[in-house]
Amino acid sequence: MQTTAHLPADATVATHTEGQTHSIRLYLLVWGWLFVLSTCSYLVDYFHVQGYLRWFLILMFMIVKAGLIVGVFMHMAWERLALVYAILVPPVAVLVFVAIMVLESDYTHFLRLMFFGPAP
Amino acid sequence: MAETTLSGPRSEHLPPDGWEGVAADWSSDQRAFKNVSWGKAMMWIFLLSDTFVFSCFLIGYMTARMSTLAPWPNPSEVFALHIGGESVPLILIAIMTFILISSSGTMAMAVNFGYRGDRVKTAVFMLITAAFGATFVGMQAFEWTKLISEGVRPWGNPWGAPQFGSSFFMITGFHGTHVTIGVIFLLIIARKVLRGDFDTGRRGFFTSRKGNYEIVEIMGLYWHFVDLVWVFIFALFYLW
Amino acid sequence: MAIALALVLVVVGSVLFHLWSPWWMTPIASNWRYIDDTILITFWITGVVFVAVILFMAYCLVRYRYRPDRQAAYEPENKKLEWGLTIATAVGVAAMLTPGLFVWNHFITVPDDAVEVEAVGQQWAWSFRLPGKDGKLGMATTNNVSDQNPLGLVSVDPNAKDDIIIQGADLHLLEGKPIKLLMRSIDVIHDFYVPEFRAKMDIVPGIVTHVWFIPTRTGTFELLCAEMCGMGHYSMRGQVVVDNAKDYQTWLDQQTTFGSTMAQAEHLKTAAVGPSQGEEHPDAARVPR
Amino acid sequence: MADVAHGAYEGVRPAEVPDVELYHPKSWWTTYVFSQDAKVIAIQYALTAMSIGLVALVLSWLIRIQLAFPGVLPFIDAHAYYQIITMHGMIMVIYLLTALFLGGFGNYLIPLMLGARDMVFPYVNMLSYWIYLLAVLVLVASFFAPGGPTGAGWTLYPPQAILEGTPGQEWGIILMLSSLALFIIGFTMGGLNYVVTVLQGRTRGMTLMRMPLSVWGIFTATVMALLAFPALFVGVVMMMFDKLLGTSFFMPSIAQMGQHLSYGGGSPILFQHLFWFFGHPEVYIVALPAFGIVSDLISTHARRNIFGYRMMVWAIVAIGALSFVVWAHHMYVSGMNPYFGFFFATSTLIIAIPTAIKVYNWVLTLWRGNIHFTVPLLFAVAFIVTFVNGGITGLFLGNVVVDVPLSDTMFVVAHFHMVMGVAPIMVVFGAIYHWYPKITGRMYNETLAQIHFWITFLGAYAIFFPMHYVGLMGVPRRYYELGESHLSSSVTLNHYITIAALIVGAAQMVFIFNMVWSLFKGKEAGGNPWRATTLEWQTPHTPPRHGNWGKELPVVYRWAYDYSVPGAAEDFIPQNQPPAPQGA
Ligand code: HEA
Ligand code: HEA
Ligand code: CUA
Ligand SMILES: [Cu+2]
Repeated sequence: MQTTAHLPADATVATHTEGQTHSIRLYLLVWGWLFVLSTCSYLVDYFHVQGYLRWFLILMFMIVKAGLIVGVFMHMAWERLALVYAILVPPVAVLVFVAIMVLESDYTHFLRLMFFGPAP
Repeated sequence: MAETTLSGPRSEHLPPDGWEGVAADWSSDQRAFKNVSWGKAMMWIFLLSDTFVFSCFLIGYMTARMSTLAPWPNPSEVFALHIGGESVPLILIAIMTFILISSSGTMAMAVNFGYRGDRVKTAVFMLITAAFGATFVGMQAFEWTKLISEGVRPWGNPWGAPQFGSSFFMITGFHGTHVTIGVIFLLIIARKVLRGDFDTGRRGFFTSRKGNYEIVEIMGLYWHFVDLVWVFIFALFYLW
Repeated sequence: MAIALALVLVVVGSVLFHLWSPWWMTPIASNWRYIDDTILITFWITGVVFVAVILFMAYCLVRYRYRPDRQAAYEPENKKLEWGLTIATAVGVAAMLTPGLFVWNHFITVPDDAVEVEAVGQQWAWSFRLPGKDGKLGMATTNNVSDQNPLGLVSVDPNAKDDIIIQGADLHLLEGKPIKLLMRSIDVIHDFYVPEFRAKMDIVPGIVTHVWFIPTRTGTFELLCAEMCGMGHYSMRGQVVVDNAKDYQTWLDQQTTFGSTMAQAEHLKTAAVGPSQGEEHPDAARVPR
Repeated sequence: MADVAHGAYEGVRPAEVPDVELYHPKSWWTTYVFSQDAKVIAIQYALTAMSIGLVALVLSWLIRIQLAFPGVLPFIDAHAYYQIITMHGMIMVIYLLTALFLGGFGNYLIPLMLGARDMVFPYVNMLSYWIYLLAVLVLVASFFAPGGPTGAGWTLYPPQAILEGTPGQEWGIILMLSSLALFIIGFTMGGLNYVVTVLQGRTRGMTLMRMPLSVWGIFTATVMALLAFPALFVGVVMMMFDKLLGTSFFMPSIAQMGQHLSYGGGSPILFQHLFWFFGHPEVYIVALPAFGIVSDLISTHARRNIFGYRMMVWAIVAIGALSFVVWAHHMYVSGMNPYFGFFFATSTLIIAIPTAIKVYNWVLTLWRGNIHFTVPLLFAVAFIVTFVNGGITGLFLGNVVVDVPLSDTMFVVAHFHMVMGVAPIMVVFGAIYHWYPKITGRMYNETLAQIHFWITFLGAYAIFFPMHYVGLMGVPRRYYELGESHLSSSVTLNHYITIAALIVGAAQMVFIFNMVWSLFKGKEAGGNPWRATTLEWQTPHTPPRHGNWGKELPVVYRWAYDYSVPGAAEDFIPQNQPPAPQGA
């Protein structure tokens, strides 16, 4: 899919002057953070943190990591909002789907416990 | 109708970003994403679609896990390795995670050097990324063999809900496929870079169009996405 | 021109057909008259709109047909008109939805005095189970299904002993008594549908679904399977008989309980099911053998 | 009104002549077969879709004959019947309508209407078609596979779909799933193209709010498809595993025909959610392009600007967005969590509002117009009638309690045929007649077209309006035969329906003949026979050549609906006509 021939080279370069030429340090920094966060979420499991705290930590680390990757590595932080919204809004539909399926699974589980659960 | 005709901004000074920026961009002519090339836009939208694919896989897994009465095998034990006598939980997965993250880092470097027009460095970093990717797939393969040898099958396993094996093989399998495809393309593009296609403006094989270093960034988008997916799998499958 | 005429014909024809054709809902036999009412409300609102929209279009087609000397009006938009129509429509929607949701709430809240009756679907036949004297249905799971125990009851469950099992025969219900119909399938998805009762619900393997209603008139009603379940789908019929108290008793007395059938089975030393089958965890993982 | 698009963004010129030259066809093969020209790909898509559509049409006759006169065709037993309805439904929805609207009209209209030379990635675009063709071939192959095609119903509900007792559970279902997977992959390639072309490939002055509604409809539908098909894809993959690997995603423990199957713990309802999360957007995917195209047909032939353009655009977008949160209205009686009923009934009926707005604006466009009764306009009117009729029956089904007695009866079948099987098909025909002169350079035969219209419109209405009442009585759908039943009185009604269906079906042959005949004998149409404003009618050549526009791309100065502008010389002003010196 190499395709941007029709774009005058200057346009392309101009395009990315903001996006691309920030220092390597930033990458190393983010890289480091991702390591730290991954380690943290690993430790959550290692020390058998349980219950809501576990969920909170795991999801938090997950979101932050995702944010870093999308924001910095994928340069979304430097894209114009028009693109940012176009990409970030549709997944709301997925969230609805997830919410519904959580309720649905609970209901199924409830029915199964009630009717097929441990016999009296 | 006059109100529907906002004029496109000039290339030199794009309109201010923020809400009015969004409005201006979307209502301008020719393109909605002002400084985004066709290839990049396409990759972004493809990734959006792919997001839905992986989301649905994870939703399926979640539903199976939440609605079964059978006990769900505890990942942190299932994926533990015996190192020097005592077993370390999830260790292999942790290492895989670090490897994939590193590959993302190197990929970012590659992109960066690409735009500095540094042919060799770009190619080298892409090859390193590919190497990391290959390692990841290798370890995934090891993981699979380990589980299979312990009697985990897509249709059942010794410890509980059969959906455990099903979801595991399906989700990691699909992710692994994405990684593999990524590796292949990394190699192809690295070769092009090294050969200097993008400096000499050599024509592509099929499309016969010229490429430029931006393809490296597009490749990067894909690769980082693969990493992103793993972040979710790691949290939702292994740590739940 | 011709098209305008055609539209008028379509409208008139549709209305006449609606009013005079003999094909209409079957006479209701349950407490769900509310559902019929909601249908009628919807018919009225939507019918009026349909007629209005089409006739207005017909008028436009005649009134504004091509004339060389005329020029169409140039009017990109008309905020007032557009918003007015939008709001009118919203009102129409609300008028249909609100009663609907109330009835739905009624539909999903089962009264406490409802008696539980079980309907079991399998390719392609119906079986039923009544709670028996103790008024409780015993546990049953697909894993226990066998020739002696076609509905897969859990024999260790005391409640199961006196359950009454009806196979290959009609289900009898007592007139005027609220029924909570529990539905279980041992193979694929089916759907319990008696047009006269209006109520309908899928029967999904792996869970137990339910629906409730009060039979309001005696008679024999056809039970149809309304969810695609394979080649015999269309032939998966049954009968539901609504009796008055007397007939119901006489029918009830002729039925045999699960306990007695099991006893015979034991006696014949062919008991295939026992407490030993881990049937407490029907859903537990089973590595195929 | 008009406004010069000043300060266009220099950095972004759409593909210029040299770029197009790169993949300019050089041989017969690259001109007609492996062409990368969107227009050729469009025609390939359309012809393939219609051919397979004809198969589905013939299948529908068999369905009708069986329902009205059970057993007159000895080769239709229950086994065959279920295979017939399944293939009929699946082909019509996916392989005919989706492919025809997006792959066919999308490819042809998007670049032309936006003043682009082609899709942004012609090569990928070409691949898209060939993969689609492969998908169709796999589908056709299942007809000849041992055991025949699958008979699980187009909704493919497990467990039934992959078990004994359902026709085609040996090979049919596997081929069906593979074909769907292929279709999705192929479609994604095309879809990305359409979306990016609309977003990034427009000509100077072409703002989103100046795009013809056809493009808006196709664009929104494509975006929806890109987000909805993944759910189907995942469902397909999981079911494939359940079938081939013995996993239990959708399979609880089952005792079938006296033996225990080695499944356990899965949830059949999960598949239904996945399927309908795709399925409902899908039905709008085949509706929105129709909405868009019909708007242009009405506006052009009524010589009047489309009424409330911006409202129309927002309605399309709103419908597209909303349709991702209504899917479970197909599952009211599926045994899902009953409280969902409240949420989904509400969201479902809310969709009726933007849809209603569109209907009103179509009618209001005719109002105070100057209407030419051309065949495209007639079909547009037919669309409105059938769509309103089908739409309001949708409101019955959307209102959860009302759906309880009607679900899975012929009422549902009548609903979706009226709204999907007839209305959009009317638009398909209208559109084909409308653009035929541009595509071929020749005019169709008016008389034949009129015959085709009258039979198809009145006939199709006569088929499906009475069918609602069959459902109202309580006759379930997917019934091979009603047999002895207290609902038997519906049989007489079925006779009429079937006769109507056969007549309508026959009328389609007139259409096909007309298309072929006019191709050679039709009279020259000229560049802009309808005196339309949109860009595709302003091309230097008819039919347009590769690259669409000669050396210079058109520049757009106004919206797509400048018909009967007061004081203008003509009763239409093309989008690319510069405003008169001191403002028109
Ligand atoms: C093009 C395809 C298409 C379209 C546009 C629609 C539109 C709608 N559909 Fe339909 N539907 C299908 C295709 C479509 N449907 C298919 C294929 C199935 C069956 C799948 C299967 O099971 O095999 C189905 C099934 C189906 C069901 C499930 C039935 C069941 O299985 O039990 C439901 C339930 O809510 C439903 C509802 C609706 C609603 C509310 C709309 C609304 O969008 C309609 C909105 C339109 C109008 C309302 C008319 C115009 C408005 C006016 C004229 C203004 C006046 C209106 C008011 C006063 C409110 N549809
Ligand atoms: C776009 C979708 C579409 C279309 C056009 C049709 C067209 C027709 N359908 Fe179909 N049908 C479905 C989608 C469609 N159907 C679906 C999804 C199902 C559900 C399957 C299931 O239950 O699993 C179904 C099921 C179904 C049933 C129910 C079977 C059952 O449940 O027992 C019946 C019964 O009468 C029927 C009849 C017809 C008839 C008589 C026609 C037509 O004859 C109507 C009259 C003809 C036209 C309006 C012209 C059509 C034109 C074309 C198709 C273009 C072909 C190409 C060229 C002409 C070049 N269909
Ligand atoms: Cu049982 Cu259909
Ligand atoms: Cu729907």
